[in-house]
Amino acid sequence: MRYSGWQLLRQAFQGNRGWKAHWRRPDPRPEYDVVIVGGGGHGLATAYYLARQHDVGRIAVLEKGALGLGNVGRNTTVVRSTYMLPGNGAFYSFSLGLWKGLAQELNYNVMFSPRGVISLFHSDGQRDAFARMGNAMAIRGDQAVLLGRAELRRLVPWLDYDNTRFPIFGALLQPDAGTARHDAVVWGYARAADRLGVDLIENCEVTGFDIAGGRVCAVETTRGRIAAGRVGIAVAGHSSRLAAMAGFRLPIESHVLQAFVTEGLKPVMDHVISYGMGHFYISQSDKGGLVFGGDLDGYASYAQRGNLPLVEHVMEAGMTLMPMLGRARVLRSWGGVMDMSADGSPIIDRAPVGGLYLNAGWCYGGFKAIPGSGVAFAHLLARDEPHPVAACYRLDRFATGHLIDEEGTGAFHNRH
Amino acid sequence: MRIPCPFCGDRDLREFHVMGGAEWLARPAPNAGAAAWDAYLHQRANPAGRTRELWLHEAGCGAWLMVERDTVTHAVHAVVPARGAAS
Amino acid sequence: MRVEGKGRIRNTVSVPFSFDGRRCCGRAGDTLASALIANDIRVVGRSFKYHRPRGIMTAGSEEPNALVTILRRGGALPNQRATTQELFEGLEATSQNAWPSPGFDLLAVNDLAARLMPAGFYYKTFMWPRGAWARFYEPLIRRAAGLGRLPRIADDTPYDRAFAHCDVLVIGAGPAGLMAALAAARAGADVILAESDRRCGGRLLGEEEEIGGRAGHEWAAALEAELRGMENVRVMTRATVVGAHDGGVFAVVEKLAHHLPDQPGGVPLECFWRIVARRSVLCAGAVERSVAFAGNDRPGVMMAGAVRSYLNRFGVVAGRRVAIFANNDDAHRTARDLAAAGVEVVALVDPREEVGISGDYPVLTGARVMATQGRKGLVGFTVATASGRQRIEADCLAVSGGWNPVLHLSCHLGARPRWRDDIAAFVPAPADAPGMVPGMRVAGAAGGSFSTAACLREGAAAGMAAARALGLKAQRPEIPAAQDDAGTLSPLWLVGEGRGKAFLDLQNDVTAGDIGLAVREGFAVSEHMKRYTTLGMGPDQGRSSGVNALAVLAGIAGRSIAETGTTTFRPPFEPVSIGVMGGAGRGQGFAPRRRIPSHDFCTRQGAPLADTGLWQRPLFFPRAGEGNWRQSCDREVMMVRRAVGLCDVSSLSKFDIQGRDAARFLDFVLATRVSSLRVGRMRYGLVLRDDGHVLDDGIVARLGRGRFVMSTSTAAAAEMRRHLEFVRQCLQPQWDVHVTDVTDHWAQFALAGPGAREVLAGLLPQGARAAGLPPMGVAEVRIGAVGARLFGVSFPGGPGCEIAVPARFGPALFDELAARAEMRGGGAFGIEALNVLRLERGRITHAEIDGRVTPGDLGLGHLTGRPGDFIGKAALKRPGLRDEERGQLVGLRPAGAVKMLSAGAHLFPSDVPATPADYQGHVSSAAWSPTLGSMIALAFVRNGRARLGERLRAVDHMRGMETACVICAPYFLGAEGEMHDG
Amino acid sequence: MADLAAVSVFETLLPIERGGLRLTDVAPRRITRISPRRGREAAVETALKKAFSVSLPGPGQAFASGAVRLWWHDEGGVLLIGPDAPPLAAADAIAVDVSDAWGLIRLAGPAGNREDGGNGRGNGSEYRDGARAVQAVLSRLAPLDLRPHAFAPGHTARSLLHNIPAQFTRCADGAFEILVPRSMAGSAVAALSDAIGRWLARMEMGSTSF
Repeated sequence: MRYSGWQLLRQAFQGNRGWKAHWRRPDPRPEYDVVIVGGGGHGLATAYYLARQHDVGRIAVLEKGALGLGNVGRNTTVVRSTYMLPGNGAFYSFSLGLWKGLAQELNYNVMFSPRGVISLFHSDGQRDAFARMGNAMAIRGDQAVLLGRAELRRLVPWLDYDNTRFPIFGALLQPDAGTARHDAVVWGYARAADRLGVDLIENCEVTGFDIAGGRVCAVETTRGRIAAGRVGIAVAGHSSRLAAMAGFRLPIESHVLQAFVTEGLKPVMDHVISYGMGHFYISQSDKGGLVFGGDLDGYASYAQRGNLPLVEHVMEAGMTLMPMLGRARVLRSWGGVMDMSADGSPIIDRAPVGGLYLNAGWCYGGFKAIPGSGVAFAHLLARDEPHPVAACYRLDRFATGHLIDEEGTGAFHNRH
Repeated sequence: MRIPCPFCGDRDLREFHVMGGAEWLARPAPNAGAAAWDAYLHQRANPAGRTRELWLHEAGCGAWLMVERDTVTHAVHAVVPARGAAS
Repeated sequence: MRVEGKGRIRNTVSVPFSFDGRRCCGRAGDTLASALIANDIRVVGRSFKYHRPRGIMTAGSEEPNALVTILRRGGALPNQRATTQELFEGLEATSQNAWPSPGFDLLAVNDLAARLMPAGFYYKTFMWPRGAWARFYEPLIRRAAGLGRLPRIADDTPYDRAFAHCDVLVIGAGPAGLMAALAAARAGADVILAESDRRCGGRLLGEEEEIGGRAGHEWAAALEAELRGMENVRVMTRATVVGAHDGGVFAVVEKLAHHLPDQPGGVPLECFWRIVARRSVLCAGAVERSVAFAGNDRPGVMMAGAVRSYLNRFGVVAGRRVAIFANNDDAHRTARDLAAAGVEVVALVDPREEVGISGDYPVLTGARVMATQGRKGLVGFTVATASGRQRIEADCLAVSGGWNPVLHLSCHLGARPRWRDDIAAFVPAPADAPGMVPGMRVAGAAGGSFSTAACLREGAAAGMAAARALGLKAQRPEIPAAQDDAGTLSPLWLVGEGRGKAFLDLQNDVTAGDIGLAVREGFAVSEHMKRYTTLGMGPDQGRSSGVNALAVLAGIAGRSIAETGTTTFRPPFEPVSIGVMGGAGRGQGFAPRRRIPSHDFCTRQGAPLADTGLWQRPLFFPRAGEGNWRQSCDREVMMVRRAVGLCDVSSLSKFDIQGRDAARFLDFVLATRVSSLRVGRMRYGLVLRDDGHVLDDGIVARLGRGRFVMSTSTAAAAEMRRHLEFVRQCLQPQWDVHVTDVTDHWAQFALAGPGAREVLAGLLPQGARAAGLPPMGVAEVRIGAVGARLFGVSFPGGPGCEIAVPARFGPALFDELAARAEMRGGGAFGIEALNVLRLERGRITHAEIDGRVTPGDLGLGHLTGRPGDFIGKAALKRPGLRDEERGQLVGLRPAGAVKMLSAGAHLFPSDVPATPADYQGHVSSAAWSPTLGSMIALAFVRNGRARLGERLRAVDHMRGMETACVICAPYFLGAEGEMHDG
Repeated sequence: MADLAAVSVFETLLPIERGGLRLTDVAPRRITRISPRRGREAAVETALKKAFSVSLPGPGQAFASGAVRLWWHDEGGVLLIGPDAPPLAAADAIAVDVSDAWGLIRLAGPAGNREDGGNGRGNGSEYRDGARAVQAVLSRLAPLDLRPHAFAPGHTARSLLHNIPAQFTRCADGAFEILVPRSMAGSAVAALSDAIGRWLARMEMGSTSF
């Protein structure tokens, strides 16, 4: 059933009885041509593009819980391509392009809102670093504007320009970046993939791999053994656990990233704003809650929750940057499990086991990468060779020294 | 979260800096080869459960500590000086 | 209206206040809600989506409807609960989310179009034409959504914050909490009792019942006084425990001045407590839940327990003709108390067949309310019974579907609550279940024991157990007699009969019909249902609607409630202002300032200061007639080149490194060899990370056989300190080496330029000594009685040296040197000029060392070819770090009409369009050199060292500039080897 | 060339007196970090005992005799505050002059400080009691357990003063001596004054909390 205003009108007169389930609940078949482990944003997008753009036969997505309740269900929904290094620039620019037409492609309002992402800087040195990134973006066709202090003040007058600890020098603005509704992205891709025949199988946790002759031939799950020609792992946050089941280690540590939302407020903030001298970024959801986050807690964690010192640092950063926030009240706090890679960039590559493929290492940039990652991982699964935009995201780049270290903080997993 | 520092006693999380997994302690010999160095610098066990990490009591006694803790429950099982701890 | 002779706020002092501009009067001790009820104000706001009129529903912080904006001197506070806002003289409150007024709201039209706006409708439309969502639909939806308005003015409210430690934290001071605190305190434990109300007592404050033969609320007041008198008890009222965190850490928000017109003497509005407790007892009580029936959201429909509280505690009732609709015996007490107070009870409707209560009011058994009437306030309702339907006139309907234990804190570390059929409610998981808060016990209604006697018993037991767990000897305190029958209940979640919206989440306007739709669309898992319908995502976080909704969902999806399970409980338990948690960061509080010794000199000279990390350093020293920074900077550069300049470099890190193995230690830490350094000499060195990239550069001076001082950059100070200690303690624990951070101990000043030695000679008694210091030499000298160190190097390069004295003498030495320099046509210079001077000599800073460069990229690969292990050596062998396609440090000069060069520009061949494929590198630093009369820059260019003399194009879209330029050696004055001259 | 004038750490910042709470500059003449070599602790202790009759403090210990203070400082060493360092054989210990790296603030409560360092339970009813006022002010800045039985006189701890690294030592009279980095002296005094202000405002309002 196609969604539209007319459909809403028609169904309204039948008491909204006619709406169907977004996706079927099939039982797992004994065998699939491609099995994707992980029913989050990347797993579902991969399944959709695999079915849409390639011809690989039967596809299944296995999700240990319910679709979309992992990291995709708990991020701060920012979509941008403010990356500098060539390896990242090409990929995130490609992904941003897909966002712009995603609602029409999926026939589902993912609420992509290009409201502008403002990255503040607080020194001449930081301005030059942001200029270098802005130029990299402009040269590859992304929109980027370097705002001086006065221009920024006209755009966002209520920041604390005068007595904040680190004076605001200006900002890099990406006008066509912004936010999207995370749940809608999950349900949109799931519905579209289901309509193309992909089996979305929930409550089906992978407990092991059946590897024969160096090649994976099946996955063991809580709902039985499922044979597979190829298996793609897209379980960001738990990549190391799946890798361990297949007998190898990854250059990844799992870390908690806390996020917060306030009570609903009338419109007060139109952009996504990130602070340059402390870990703090914020935007306002359509329902009026201010959604914001900060940095990792620093210690490894799978607990989807963090502790008070980081909470207080984020609140203090928010208050020094925009003192009006003091009266807004935090309604809820939660945490995601971040796949922190050793150089801060993702991995879309073959695994050291035949027929097994990796989509991991997204740190906290996973949400904005969903469409691009789906296309790139589908291409790799279908053709056993990397998609051009993701060619640099090799697993062996750490051993060969072809790092993609956007922050320049080195081989410390919790510093990207 | 509270960390029982062997020098300073029970202390608040905000006094500490975390370097990462205890793999950092087992630095290979210079000629140990690319695979050994790749494992040392990048590969991590990263278990969901009991793990060992290197913490610095930065705002306290300045000691590097080996912290044995659980990455799912956040329980802290043992904290010993990293100096001389088995990697 | 007020009921004479009722209420425990004895004093009748009248308190004027205003609501939406209307002048009213309440009484001292009222909440805003009880005062509004006293003034018969029924509509207090409009609902989120359908903008239906809403009235006060509860008497606690779980209130979904009465969210108002309180105007305070500092600015408006949105989303405050009228039910917990204590009334004060002159309080001004306004309703929210209604325009022009709660009485008449234009957006109420949504209620009519409700069919067109089922749950999740916005996912199915607003997609055409492309881009219309962001430009047209979204702004409309955003304006309609959201409750309160956040004023765009700085929140300068004073906030407080503190840490506290105790043996036992008791959460909630009802009958269970008071007994728990008493039992633990008598055993000698150090107890904190936290209660969110202004006084202890919990449910007792709103009930007519006795404990130990006296009125329950008086018993509570007496026990509170006893506890306050005990040395080892701290009673915190108006304090809500909002989060349980790892390690026994609890977050508590204490309200200090919300009940006062303003903040006398700057008293903080709230205090954010971080309490560390070895044991905790959760006595947070329970919250009454409603029943879903058509029209259950009209103003006048309230919770039965709340009607009792308003009557017994505040002496007010929200109607003249009150009816009760409840599936449990507890709610019958409302009928009893109302009748006893002379208020007309028009009906008691109970779905159960037999009911053990009677009074002089009609009791309808086996009956359910199926519809209500009254647009802006209840006027009547329709009851469905086996024998047919009956309409009853009433202006207040007290509803109860039973009680939900307030178990949230027990789940903050991941535990999931358990369903109990006997009380039809979720209770905390057992203490040893995974994810339960270590050391937390639960007592009383929070654990599902609803009778007062049970609360007293369990509280005492939990308090004793907590004390015993700490090794204290505890005896059971004497338990007073109390009402011991919680009565029975038969679950009723949804009244099937009746058309119209049966609300489950009054805040986000989610009806039972929406849950049916969610299940039809496949969202039958509780977490999916919540996200699709937004149930429980409003300010009350589903506190009063969550369990009902799960029960309705379970019914529709054909599963048990236990199987359906709850969604996750997350901190904070109650909304917490960002101000109380982050107020300390406002303005300058976010990070400390570090001052250099010449700070006062700079302010006297009017030098603007800028942050380098936490340090404040002068940009330039403006002189009369200089209009902008460039004029001052150029003058300062020429001053150094021609005469002498003075610059405070105290912010650079300085590490005192001593021990028998100090030289080996430095050989291991630095890529450069140091052990071959003679005493009295210095050497420039690179410090790498073990992944082969440059962490920092610096200079090592050898003062003795096992005595060194290493100076590295301001920017990487913290990381360098951690790295040195990691090597010392973890990688080479066997070596005898001692590292002390002496950055703040030494004031260090650079004297640069031809006149430098002359200025210094006058100061040092051994004048000749200064002149005779060889380049890269170091000497311990004296200035008068003060021990000093003289370094034969100058960061800006060229002739010069650095002098260091203990910081207490810094200001005096700087003044003296500045005066002497000025006499010779020189003077102080700032970091703008310092940047130009170092660029002229090709000296690198963290503009070049951006964490991604190797020694080879910097042209210093030869330093790392030495034998012996050092940090970073092995990783450097990796092909990716050696291929010549990497960017190499070179110089750039303009070579065409455009003379400007800018840091951050990207480099391309001069005759090719600027596309990523043709990227050749980037400009890391650029500045105007008055010495050379030209812009000069450092850059990283692919295979740059092999392309000297080649022309490139610097493209800077950010500044709208393109500059033809030519590659040259990465220094513009002096020779290549001069990197380390004296 | 006349001798260079010295500028004390808290030149224009201290003393501060508010509501009976006093912040004063202890201004020690000398601070030396003594880092005993492994296995030579006994020798260092003998030298210190001979010079100042003070033994070598273990973790968390702060000894004082007269104007001499000897505080445990970090994993690798102790601080001798006040006198010049005694002649220590290089083979026994490394001694580094850090006199100007630190400022030493004394925070004392209102007159009538009770010798017992407060009654130990920290409820604020009589805030006038010096030790409890000092404890309440510092509990607004440092994440330490400052209750007298957990932080007795003669105990020392390095921790945070809001966001400034600092070392806290409780004196016999319930006052505290706080070591802060010299370059952050201004920020430290500002943080302490702000905490005193917040505490006094609560007390003026008669809040019985603490």
